[in-house]
Amino acid sequence: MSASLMNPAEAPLAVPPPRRARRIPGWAIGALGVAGAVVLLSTTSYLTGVPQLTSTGTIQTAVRLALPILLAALGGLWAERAGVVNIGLEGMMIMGTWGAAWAGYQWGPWAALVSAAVFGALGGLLHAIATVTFGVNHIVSGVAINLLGAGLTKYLSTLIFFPLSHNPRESPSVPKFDTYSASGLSDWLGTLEAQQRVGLSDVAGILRGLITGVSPLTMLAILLVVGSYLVLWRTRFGLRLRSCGENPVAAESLGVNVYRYKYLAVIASGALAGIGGAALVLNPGQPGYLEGQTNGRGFIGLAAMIFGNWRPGGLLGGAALFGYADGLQLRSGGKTFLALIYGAVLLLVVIVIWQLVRRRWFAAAFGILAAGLLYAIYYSVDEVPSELTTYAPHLVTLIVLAVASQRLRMPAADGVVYRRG
Amino acid sequence: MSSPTPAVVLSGITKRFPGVVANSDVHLSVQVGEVHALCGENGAGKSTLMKILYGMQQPDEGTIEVAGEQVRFRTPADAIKAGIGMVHQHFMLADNLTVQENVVLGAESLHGIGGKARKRIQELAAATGLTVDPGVLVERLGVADRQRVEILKVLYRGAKVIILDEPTAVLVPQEVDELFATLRGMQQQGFTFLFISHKLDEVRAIADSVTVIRRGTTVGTADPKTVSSRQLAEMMVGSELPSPETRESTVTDRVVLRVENLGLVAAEGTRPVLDNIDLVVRAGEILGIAGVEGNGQTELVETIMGMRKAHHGRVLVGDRDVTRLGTLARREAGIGYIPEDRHRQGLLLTQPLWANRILGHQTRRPVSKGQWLDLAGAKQDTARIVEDFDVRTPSIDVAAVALSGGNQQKLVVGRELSGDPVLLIASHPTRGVDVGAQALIWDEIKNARARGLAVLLISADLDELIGLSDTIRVMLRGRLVADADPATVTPEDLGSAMTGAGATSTAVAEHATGAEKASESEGE
Amino acid sequence: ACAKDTGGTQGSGSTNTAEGCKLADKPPAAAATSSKAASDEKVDGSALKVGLAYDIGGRGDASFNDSAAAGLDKAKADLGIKPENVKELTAAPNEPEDAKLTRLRQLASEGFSPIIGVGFAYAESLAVVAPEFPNIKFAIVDGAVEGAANVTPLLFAEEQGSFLAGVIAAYQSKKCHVGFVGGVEIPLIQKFDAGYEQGAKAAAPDIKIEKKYLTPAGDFTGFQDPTKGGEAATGQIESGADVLYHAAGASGKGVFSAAKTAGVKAIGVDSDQYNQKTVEESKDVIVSSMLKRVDVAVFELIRAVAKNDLASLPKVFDLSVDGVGYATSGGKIDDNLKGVLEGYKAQIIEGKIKVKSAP
Amino acid sequence: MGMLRGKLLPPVLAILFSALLCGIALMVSGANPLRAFGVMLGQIGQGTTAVDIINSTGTYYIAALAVAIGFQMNLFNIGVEGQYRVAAVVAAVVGGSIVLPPGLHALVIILTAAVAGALWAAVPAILKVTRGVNEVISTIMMNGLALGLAAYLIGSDVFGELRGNNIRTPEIPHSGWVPGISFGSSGTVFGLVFLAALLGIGYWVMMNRTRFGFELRASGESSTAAAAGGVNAKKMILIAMLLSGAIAGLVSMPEILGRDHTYNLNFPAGIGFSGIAIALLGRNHPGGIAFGALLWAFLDKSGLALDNVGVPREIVTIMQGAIVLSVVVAYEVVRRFELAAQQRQVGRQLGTVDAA
Ligand SMILES: Nc1ncnc2c1ncn2[C@@H]1O[C@H](COP(=O)(O)OP(=O)(O)OP(=O)(O)O)[C@@H](O)[C@H]1O
Ligand SMILES: Nc1ncnc2c1ncn2[C@@H]1O[C@H](COP(=O)(O)OP(=O)(O)OP(=O)(O)O)[C@@H](O)[C@H]1O
Ligand SMILES: [Mg+2]
Ligand SMILES: [Mg+2]
Repeated sequence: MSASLMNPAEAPLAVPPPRRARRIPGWAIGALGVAGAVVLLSTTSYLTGVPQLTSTGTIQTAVRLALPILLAALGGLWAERAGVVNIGLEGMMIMGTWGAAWAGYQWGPWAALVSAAVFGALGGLLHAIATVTFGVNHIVSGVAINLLGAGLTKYLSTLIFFPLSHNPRESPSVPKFDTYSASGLSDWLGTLEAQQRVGLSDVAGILRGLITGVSPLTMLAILLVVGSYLVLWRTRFGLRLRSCGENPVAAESLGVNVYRYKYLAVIASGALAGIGGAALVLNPGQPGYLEGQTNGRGFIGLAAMIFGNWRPGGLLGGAALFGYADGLQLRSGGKTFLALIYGAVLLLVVIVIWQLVRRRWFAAAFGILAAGLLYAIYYSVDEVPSELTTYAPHLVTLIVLAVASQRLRMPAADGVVYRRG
Repeated sequence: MSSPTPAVVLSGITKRFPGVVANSDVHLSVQVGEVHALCGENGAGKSTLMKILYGMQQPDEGTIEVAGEQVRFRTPADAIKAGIGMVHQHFMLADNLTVQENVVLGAESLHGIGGKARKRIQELAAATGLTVDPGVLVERLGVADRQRVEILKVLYRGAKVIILDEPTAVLVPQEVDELFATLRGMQQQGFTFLFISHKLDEVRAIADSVTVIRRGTTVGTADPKTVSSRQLAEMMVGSELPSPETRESTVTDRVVLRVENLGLVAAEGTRPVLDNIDLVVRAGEILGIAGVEGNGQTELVETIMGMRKAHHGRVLVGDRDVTRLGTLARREAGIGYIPEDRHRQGLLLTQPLWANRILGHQTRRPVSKGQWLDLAGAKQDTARIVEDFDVRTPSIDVAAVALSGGNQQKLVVGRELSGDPVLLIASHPTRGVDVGAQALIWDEIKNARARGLAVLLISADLDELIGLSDTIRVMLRGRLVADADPATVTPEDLGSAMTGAGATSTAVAEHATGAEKASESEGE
Repeated sequence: ACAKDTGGTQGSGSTNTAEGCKLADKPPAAAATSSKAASDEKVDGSALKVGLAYDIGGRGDASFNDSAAAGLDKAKADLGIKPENVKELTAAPNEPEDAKLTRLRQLASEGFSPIIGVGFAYAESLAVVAPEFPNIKFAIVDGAVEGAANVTPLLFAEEQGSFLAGVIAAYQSKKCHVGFVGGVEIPLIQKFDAGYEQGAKAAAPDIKIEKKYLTPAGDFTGFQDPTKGGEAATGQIESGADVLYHAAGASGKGVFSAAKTAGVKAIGVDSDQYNQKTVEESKDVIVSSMLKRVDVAVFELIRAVAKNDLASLPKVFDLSVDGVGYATSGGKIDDNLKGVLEGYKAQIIEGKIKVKSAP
Repeated sequence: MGMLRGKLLPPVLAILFSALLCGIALMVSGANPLRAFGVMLGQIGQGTTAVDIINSTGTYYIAALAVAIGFQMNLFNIGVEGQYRVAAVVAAVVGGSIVLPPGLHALVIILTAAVAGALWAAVPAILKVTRGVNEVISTIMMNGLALGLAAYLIGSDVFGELRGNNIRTPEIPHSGWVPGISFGSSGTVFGLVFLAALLGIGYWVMMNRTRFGFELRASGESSTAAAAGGVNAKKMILIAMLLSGAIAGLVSMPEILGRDHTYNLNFPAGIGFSGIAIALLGRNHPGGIAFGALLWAFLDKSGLALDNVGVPREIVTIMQGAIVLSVVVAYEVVRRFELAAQQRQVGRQLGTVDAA
């Protein structure tokens, strides 16, 4: 999928003037983005009078829903940074849910986590064998693994879970992690949030959502994001791994064992997707494994990763956006969602002003049109139909990709089958 | 001859690929501290031999000795440990990584990947004169800088024996001189070089000894001080040398291609890639464009072919304005196109030869009728090309990938000269093609010119350019900055003009306007 | 400052001081109950070959398939049906229509009669297969097939049962604010929704009701996603609802768990979920369940076939025949509330209250 | 001969390998694999299974063709799933609300489905061409949105009507039905199965005999070479995607016009994903795809019989996954082998290799 996506006309400039990498560091852009999002949400919340936009509960929901997506996306990151497209994340995630349930009901949540990682890694191993050793097209292998993952877990469930749960589609229930809160701070933020002060309460709500009722799984996921960044960008292992995704021939010529790094990366990718599956099983509210439980989250994870420009911070943002949009529609349905449309109008207005400043008339006109349309919707309906809100995360992803796709940069050799020699 | 222990001794190396014996019983001995050149036609097996020495490929037979000890390299890592480094024929750099990352990759255990590594790179750069900013992304570098990075990579690993596989192919003479100066300096410091080049003058200029390979075997060694280029070439080929010389002019005054004020911008707000290009090619004329790679030649060709959209300006074929037409329509208007990279742009590698004949002609007879393909016609015409252009292939049903590079290129040339084109755009038509095929391609281009074909020739091979062209224009930073007369110009003059060093000879006439603009743009 | 949440006194829902709804007048006490005619008469079913075609989930789904299975098991025990004369087949998720056709034909050609299609999904396929086998008795749970005389519909008045669930919710709510989580927005689930709302409003006219369907019609993942069920429930709880009723299949587990975490109450559906193993951990929040007695319907059908008296089956299994009802396991329904429920039940049976079947 | 072997060997090997794998899995779980496979084969002769297999083959075949058109130019249309759903709803709604003479009515419905499918595919196509959005992601997102759109369209206040506990679009009148070939108690083969066959022939002709097919394959083989050869990549993406969507739109037509005459809640899902697997299995070749679709349908339908012998039916899904994975591996291995053989042959005939 890589080469065919490139448009020859969009190939980079012949000889761009040598310039230092970037003036603004990535973390600053991230922080700026987060701050912007908070300002936007609290303004919207204030103008529409819908406090749910920034309430503790919404944020907690967003975190819980984002978690499996985040982990899947992280899995995608590892594979694709090493040059292997992993559309089999869904299948590996399914393997993970099964593994988590199988170990979890017997030995508890930590065992579930480990087992999920192992099961996911097995899926990754299979993908690696097919794509790295046999040079099979990555998408093709991924599709096959999705099929296999679903089939295998169904079969195993019938064999192993059925006698215990009397249901071939379900595992016995799995014990969960305890959750933790920074209690003093959380309470203080709670009072602040309850005062409904403009801006302040919104920030308090968001912060409180992030520090209240936190599962070790969430902490683990955050650690994995940070850890992935450090490993991939700050260690020799990571450098070698990334070089396999950028130019495997060069890497090989420098003594990097490309096959080995690809194997490791794809296996790690599977393990992360597996943990994503475990996050579903160990989520409060889930008794355990349930057939069809992943429900496309692996694919969404892949989208979040692309959305995040193949970077840990970016995919965190992608997963958060998806979790937030989904959480909002699940929790409070069409009315609150309408507020989000209002927020989109605000955002568009800002973008339009920016485009006007940069004298991009066409983009500005387009923005005005879109803003007008959205505002008309906001004005004319009092509840967004549920058929639309349910798939709002999909729509949001599509729109954001349409806007941002051209800024994205995938690893140069991503999806390209590499043969040694 | 060998008083001290040689740095490297290869003996009896044989390497077979499916269908080819790349090396058979090759012997090579390299002394410490010398620059040892390796010469041979395309496909003679030079790169393969070097890859074997570098551990990238395993020999089927034969032994390798480094500093007197027999070794077996299973991977490049083994070779690196033994002090061997290789700069490949094609750049082996990851564009999206920084110079530093590219250099330390695979050798992280030496100085880590952080500040210490950076310091070491800067030390090395200072010691050898290979200065380049370690923090910059490689994609932002030009070819010469990339070459430096490649050499730095090798040095960083502590290599004492350095293989340079056609390092000069993409450099202009001045850059070649710089490189050679660097090499000589390093030679003083005790480095040993294995140097591959098709440019025999260069070989004679830099090498201390020369080994010639033909059809996979060593045919002998020569002393570069005494041997002439012609003698060397004849050793390589085993016969007389062809030359690209064409003197008698066939230029008419019928304009076939007219490019007016053509501009191309890669992205809004950036420096234009092509700036106010004006040129005219007449029937029977070969117009050569000289320029350092990356100065817009590729973009110029692709804009004329309609693969890129011009920002402003016009392209006319005959009297017809084709500026708004797509590539196919331009081809139908009578443009033939030999792309610079036959593997990427010229051929459908896994398709049979006759399917490759259709590519680019899919709307025209004899390979199609309206919306339908005419397979019989395509096969028949492919057979004609194979015959006329001496494409060595067992049948027209084999996949293009099974042919050798020279034969692939002959097929492409034959295809592009089919269907009576009025204009041929030839981008590096003989790049990486051996002397035999090269001669045939030159002949075909000359014949077509004699029949009234207009040719726009882009080449990095200045001898080819000077030999074939009726007119030469020099391209620099997206502009045509100078004209040269092929009858009088020397490669060195052309090189100066190409690098913007200023004309040193009357044969190169700079455009006042162009030079002005060029200096303006420096201020931006 | 970081504390384990379970150790402390959590439960944001229980901190309110509200004293519940302003309730409507109680309905008159029900007359002495005389719900079912005693059917002690011995029926022999040993000659029957019974085939069951389950919907997705099959035996063990802890939901209506399981309930149907229970009815079959009871028939085996009470009517003497031989185990080798029983065949149960299950649908796969997202299967094409002809898989259902094949399943039914297979049962029919092997001579099973009655053959019961469990779930409305069998309606279309029965419409095709039943006419092909005019001598075989078919039945369909939750559906009806027009024009096929040999298909007995086993329909339920879910809205009536849900009405009582609504009453229970209104009486149990402290904040006079309740919630409903539906799995997929299809007519069947809308019946639960409609009855629940009407019941809650009847018991407490001022009550506020939160509603959420997890997915729209056609996307059946809404029955399979406890995570989403839990989050939807949490949202409703944080909006103020303190009694939640669900009709969301497996997603309902998430609803219970969310209720448990927040310390509010929940009402189960279809079977007596208080006694269900898969939701054991949160059973203490389940105050009641709306019972949909698929088991009764299946048993009664088999019995009627054995007696060769299909006409005796009720048109709709409603409150009057105890086809729907409520569960009292767990002891959260006190005698007062029980009296109220029986009162409403009597009114519905008498027809004084008409329960809507669509919102 | 060698060509034929290269085409037939891999799938045969893959099927044998997968059967072996599943046999082992069955043995581990205590079942008798031979008995299981025997039951599956025996099922073909039972009841309507044979006819069902043919009907399913038709449906799968159309879905796989839709996928294959995209695959030919490395365009991954994961969105067949959503395209056929949207097309089915729209076609059912249109078919149920217009009155036309027989034949023409059905034709209009079929065309509507094709257009609806193409329009749904146009969104990712346009996004890719104008904004460079990766089609894998956008089509996956479109699949979700298709569910929403379908749900909206069959809402009872839009086009849907209630029928018991089901919702469906208004029934298509008789004039819009496409009769099938009845085999009495063995079932009825949908008339539109022949549409699938026609599409297959059309596909073959298009790929091998037309300019468009050539350009499509050229784009798939090397987008850069195609561009230099005058193939407009954007146009190709757009056309290929629209064509793929149009064919995807036809996926459910045999069933809707031949049996259901309406779109309802029982609408089958997942055919698009099966289509991907089958296209891979058949190497995008119309004959190969036919074989793959038949195999898939056989596994699906006769797998139902596994319930009878107490073997978990899910083994069939494992088998399908294993077949796809092993078939692509086998193709890859054979392809490399053949390429090397060809290079060797060239070398031998040109005398560049010593007789050694
Ligand atoms: N990996 C390979 N597989 C098969 N054949 C190969 C492979 N690499 C090289 N060859 C063949 O081996 C022969 C020698 O190739 P090699 O690249 O060593 O030539 P060379 O002398 O470096 O030529 P050039 O001047 O073009 O660089 C050629 O005929 C080539 O076709
Ligand atoms: N990895 C490979 N696998 C198979 N064949 C290869 C490989 N690499 C090169 N070849 C073969 O080597 C020949 C040319 O390879 P090379 O990379 O040297 O290209 P070239 O420089 O264009 O050709 P040449 O040097 O022969 O003019 C081709 O015939 C090609 O089939
Ligand atoms: Mg070479
Ligand atoms: Mg070469």
